[in-house]
Amino acid sequence: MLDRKVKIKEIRDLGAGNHLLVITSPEQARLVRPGQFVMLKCVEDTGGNPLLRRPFTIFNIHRNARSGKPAGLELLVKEAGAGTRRLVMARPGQVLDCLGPQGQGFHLPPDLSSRVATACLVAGGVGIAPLLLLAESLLALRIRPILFYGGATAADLVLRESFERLGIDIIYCTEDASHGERGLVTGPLEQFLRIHPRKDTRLYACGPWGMMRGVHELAVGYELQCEVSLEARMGCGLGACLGCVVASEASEGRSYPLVCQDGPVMNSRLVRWDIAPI
Amino acid sequence: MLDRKVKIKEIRDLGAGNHLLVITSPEQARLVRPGQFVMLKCVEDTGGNPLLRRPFTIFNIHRNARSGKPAGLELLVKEAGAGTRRLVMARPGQVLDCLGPQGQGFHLPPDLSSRVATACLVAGGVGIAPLLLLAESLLALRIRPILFYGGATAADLVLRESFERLGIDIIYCTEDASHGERGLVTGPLEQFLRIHPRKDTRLYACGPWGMMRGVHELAVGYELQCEVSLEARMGCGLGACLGCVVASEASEGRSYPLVCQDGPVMNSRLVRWDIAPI
Amino acid sequence: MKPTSTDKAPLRGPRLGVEIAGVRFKNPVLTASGTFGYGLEFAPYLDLNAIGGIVVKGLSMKPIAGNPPPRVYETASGMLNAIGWQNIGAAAFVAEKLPGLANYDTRVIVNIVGFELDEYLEVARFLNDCPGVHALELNISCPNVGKGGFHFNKDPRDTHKITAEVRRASPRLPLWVKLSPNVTDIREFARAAEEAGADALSVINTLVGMAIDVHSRRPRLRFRTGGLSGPAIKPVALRMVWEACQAVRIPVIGIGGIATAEDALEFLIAGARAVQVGTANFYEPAVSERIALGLGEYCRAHRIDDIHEIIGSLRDYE
Amino acid sequence: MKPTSTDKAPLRGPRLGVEIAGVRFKNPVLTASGTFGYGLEFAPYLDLNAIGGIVVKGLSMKPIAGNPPPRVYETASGMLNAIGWQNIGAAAFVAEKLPGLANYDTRVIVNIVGFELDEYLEVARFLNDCPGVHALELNISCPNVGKGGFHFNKDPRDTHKITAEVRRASPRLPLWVKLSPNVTDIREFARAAEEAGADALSVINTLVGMAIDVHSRRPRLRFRTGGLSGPAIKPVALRMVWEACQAVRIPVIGIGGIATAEDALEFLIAGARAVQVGTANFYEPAVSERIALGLGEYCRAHRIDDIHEIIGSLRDYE
Ligand SMILES: Cc1cc2nc3c(=O)[nH]c(=O)nc-3n(C[C@H](O)[C@H](O)[C@H](O)COP(=O)(O)OP(=O)(O)OC[C@H]3O[C@@H](n4cnc5c(N)ncnc54)[C@H](O)[C@@H]3O)c2cc1C
Ligand SMILES: Cc1cc2nc3c(=O)[nH]c(=O)nc-3n(C[C@H](O)[C@H](O)[C@H](O)COP(=O)(O)OP(=O)(O)OC[C@H]3O[C@@H](n4cnc5c(N)ncnc54)[C@H](O)[C@@H]3O)c2cc1C
Ligand SMILES: Cc1cc2nc3c(=O)[nH]c(=O)nc-3n(C[C@H](O)[C@H](O)[C@H](O)COP(=O)(O)O)c2cc1C
Ligand SMILES: Cc1cc2nc3c(=O)[nH]c(=O)nc-3n(C[C@H](O)[C@H](O)[C@H](O)COP(=O)(O)O)c2cc1C
Ligand code: FES
Ligand code: FES
Repeated sequence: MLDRKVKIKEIRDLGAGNHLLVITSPEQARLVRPGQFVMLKCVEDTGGNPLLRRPFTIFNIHRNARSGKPAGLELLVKEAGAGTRRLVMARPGQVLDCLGPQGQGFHLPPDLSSRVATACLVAGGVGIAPLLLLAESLLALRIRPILFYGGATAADLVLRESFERLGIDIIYCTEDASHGERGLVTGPLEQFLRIHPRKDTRLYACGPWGMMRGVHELAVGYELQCEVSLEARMGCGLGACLGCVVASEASEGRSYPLVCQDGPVMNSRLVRWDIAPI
Repeated sequence: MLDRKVKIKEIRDLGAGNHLLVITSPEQARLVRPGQFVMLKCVEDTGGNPLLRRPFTIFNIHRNARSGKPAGLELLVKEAGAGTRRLVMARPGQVLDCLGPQGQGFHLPPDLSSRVATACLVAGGVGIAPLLLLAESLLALRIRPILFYGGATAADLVLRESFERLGIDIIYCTEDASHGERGLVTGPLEQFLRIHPRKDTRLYACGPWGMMRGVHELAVGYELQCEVSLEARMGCGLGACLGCVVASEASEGRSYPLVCQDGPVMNSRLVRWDIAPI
Repeated sequence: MKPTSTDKAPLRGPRLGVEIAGVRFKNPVLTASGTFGYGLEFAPYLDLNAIGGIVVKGLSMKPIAGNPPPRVYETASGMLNAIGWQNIGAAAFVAEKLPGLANYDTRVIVNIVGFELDEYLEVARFLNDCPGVHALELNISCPNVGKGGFHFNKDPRDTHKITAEVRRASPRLPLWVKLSPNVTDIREFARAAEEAGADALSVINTLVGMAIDVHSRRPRLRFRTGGLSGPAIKPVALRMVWEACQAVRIPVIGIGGIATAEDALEFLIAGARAVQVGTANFYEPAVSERIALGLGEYCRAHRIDDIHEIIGSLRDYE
Repeated sequence: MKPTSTDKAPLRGPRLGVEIAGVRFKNPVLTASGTFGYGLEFAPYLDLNAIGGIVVKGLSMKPIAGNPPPRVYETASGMLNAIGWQNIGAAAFVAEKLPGLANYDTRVIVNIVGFELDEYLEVARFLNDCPGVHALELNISCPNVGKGGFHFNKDPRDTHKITAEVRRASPRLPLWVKLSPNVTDIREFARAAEEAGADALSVINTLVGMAIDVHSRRPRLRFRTGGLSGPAIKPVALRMVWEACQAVRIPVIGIGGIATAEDALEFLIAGARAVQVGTANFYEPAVSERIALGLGEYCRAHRIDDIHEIIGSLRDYE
């Protein structure tokens, strides 16, 4: 809801194209809810290429070392094309246009623990981004998070320390078995659900479309609720262009909710998984 | 004639938007003749904005401090718009696409001193760029250069030391009288020509169109030869786009010579001064 | 009420107001349909009172769901879109959005769309009676729907017909006709709309374009083609605005790639009475306010008292 | 002689050769008329043997002086030009340039221009007898001359007429017709040219655009309008190539904003038999060679043996 010029405080190369981008913006940091995102571009690119801002989930709130007060945002940026390349090649001190926090985050009513005991957080690669703030909120609500974190190879499993520090259960898996179990993350998830057939488990997923679809199908199979954090190409990130839709099972007239406004987090049952939005 | 990826060695801010850009490129440096230019852009801008390369006169040959051998090029870049801004904001180490040296330089046959005793070099602002190498060549040919150097204000008279070091006569003038005489550079030039009415004087001018036109008119009035270093918007800098023409008095079919190939230095009498090329 | 040089100049600087078909705009900077939502989405980012007007997203009588995704794709200095006229319908707009817009001192123009002529007439009739709507903009040029719409901009006779009919259906409201750039000669369409009673022309809508993912070998948009907008199209838009201005006497509103005050000035100098800012709103939500301010600065710097001194002031080389 | 999958694959990798009207090109990467001079200008910067062909600057029978400057202006991801057909004339080309080009193992296509039909016919007749010319490209679409030329691309009947006449005037040479994008429906022009005997279509020439200096209030080009080229127009070009490919059976050569192997692949996937690289030559003189290499790399990475597997392979969403 705020459009601010913000300074880059730090950029940390995490390997495999991933970078942690820390920006200074106390005002925006104070407003963040888990699952929200910002729209970013370098100020000097205005009118140039890339033309449009790019969406990034807020990975963490950066806090003042002494006061502990919100001082900025931590973002996880994976190089995917020209837009992300510009951002990860920027240097500390450089100024970004930053719009946000935008969108609906995860559904976290104060009484959630009366319905949910265990939360399975499922991430693929940079899909990990919304899950740290979510895990912290769940812990605060006294719901037990378990993280299922998959990637093609060990290098894709970034920022593991942040989660390990929370002391939660984590199941890693990689397609090449370089870290954790071999295979897709839906494998261990299904195993877990089979062994713990409890209705007070809830699923939260973020990652590639196919992975989220798999988690959704498990949710349907095990009759569990599931929230997914969606991606779509965005023109504006603020509800104006109608470019970022996802096809939905919902009733007529709302068959194309906006990822930037109605999402990015949505109930997986509202999504039409046969129509990928990218 | 060479297209090379070159590194920026140094960028020196000279004030008033002017910068001295030093690039490493021994191969290109060895080929330079006074009055030639290069076409530049930052490699990472390829396909972005600015799209086209920008032309810059070779101000000086950068020499290896110990061996004295050509090591690179020194360019004077004045910020004028988006393209020059990108260049002056670049940092040492950054890589540029550099095409050149391009074009016809000044006409400097070995026997020039048999016809020319005094050379009036007339510069307006960054129009000073081609005149250092010219002055050095003239001195080597034992022709006496006198520099008439004008600008709006003192800050526009950049790199004066380079000329003062040569020990040649220099007449400065500024419109606000902040350095040297008050007024346009054509004033002192005319005075000089009036006082020294010799046919073995030759004029060399580079600067804004109106200034060069004025010098040309003096050349006509005093029946002297005059070479001007022209500017035109360039698409390619290598004779392919036919975009950089200047209107010419020459015979049919050659009524539009190319600044990049037939110039940038041309006999002022071949130019149609009523049709500005920019 | 075109201001003349005898008007009393406000102390604060140049007069930027313009008039189009009897409606006064405090400055010539409007936002383009489909790029500014229903207006209120942008209230957090700029002062809506600072701009001349808002052209809202194309409305049909019944809500339209639009095209399945992907709907947008970025190209060099531009973007492709194939939204497919998704909108909440005119009745919902009037009930839910218009009251909010009424809180602002700016003009509201409603862009109207339809698959068939009758649908256009229905929504035009409906809006004719809605206070708070200051003009209609007839979108006959949207390339992103399977049928209808676009074909009214393939032959000037069709443009004439739909303009005349909508004109009759909505007698109270000034009628702007928005033209497509995907034609051989925009002047023919400009004249057809003028003859049929259009009060102003909006020039241009998007150019039809396409992009392909070379790895999946599929179009980047599910609709295959989409409308190209943004700085990339500005030269084409400016040329067409200039041509349209030569061809008709009614005001022309310039649209296409405008992102700075300089861009807006190019269109005004070419003859546009006002401009609309489109795609730039997406990456710089406050851009329209900034452009309006920039026009004032330009006038002050060039000692221009009234923006009308600029409009249509293109000079030739000596 | 379209290669089939039974052809013996050369050991060195994918087959990139294509054939257009009986003429074989070693790869589908050509350079576009007016952006590569007479070819030899680029010999210092790339290996001319590495590209499929060179389309030389538009030639008329007599030399043409062209338009007064300024002739070019940069725009967002594009450029405007109004060169005005400056060229040395066909006879000088044949005497001075063609012998040099003959030293290279690449194809030479001559783009021809004229103010009147007769001038086109004269140059077509003249070139018909010149060895070393492999095809003619009929430019009926240049927007940058006061009269002539362009009007053959405003009505498909004119396109038909000039194509048929040039076809007769130059029976030996394959005839490519280069179409303008400044039309309502390029398919009509594509069909007209095909019916009149064109062997191939070159799609597209430049879009007509304009830019204004807001300080002097003059057009940036002395000719006022100019042709827009470069990455900015790629989406429009790609859409038109795709449309033309649906409309005709003769080969289509894709042109417009191509600057990388990916760009070229988009056009091939859309159905183009070959591509021409234009404006990119100006800022990256070796780009055409790089694109030809890039096509080979793409094929290897995607295990494609023959470029024909890519041509026209656009898929739809499931
Ligand atoms: C709500 C939301 C949150 C996101 N959070 C993160 C995050 O925390 N960290 C992160 O690294 N990435 C995140 N993304 C994805 C990120 O926005 C894209 O990777 C980025 O926009 C690609 O831009 P580009 O110019 O580098 O690549 P492009 O050149 O535009 O495209 C490169 C590839 O990325 C795909 N792509 C392009 N745009 C998007 C998009 N908007 N969403 C997804 N894929 C896209 C393209 O299809 C293409 O395959 C998020 C996306 C959304 C919608
Ligand atoms: C042969 C030649 C040698 C030159 N040498 C030098 C030099 O040594 N130092 C230096 O600072 N500049 C030099 N210039 C001018 C320099 O190339 C331009 O200032 C530059 O191209 C402007 O680019 P831009 O993107 O910054 O400005 P733009 O945004 O393109 O334009 C800003 C202003 O500069 C003018 N301009 C644009 N292109 C050119 C051009 N090609 N030539 C002249 N004016 C232009 C425009 O009309 C406009 O008023 C030379 C030009 C030529 C043709
Ligand atoms: C996402 C998007 C949606 C649009 N929707 C509409 C619309 O509903 N009605 C309309 O007349 N034009 C619509 N347009 C066209 C714009 O109003 C404008 O004419 C065009 O984008 C060119 O201007 P620009 O380059 O400034 O964006 C839309 C454009 C975009 C980018
Ligand atoms: C400076 C310039 C000169 C051109 N001259 C010609 C020409 O003589 N004949 C012609 O058919 N096309 C000419 N063209 C058009 C190009 O061949 C090509 O169709 C167009 O530029 C689009 O391709 P691009 O975007 O890759 O440049 C010219 C283009 C430019 C930029
Ligand atoms: S990104 Fe524009 S509406 Fe969602
Ligand atoms: S700049 Fe292209 S021919 Fe001179």
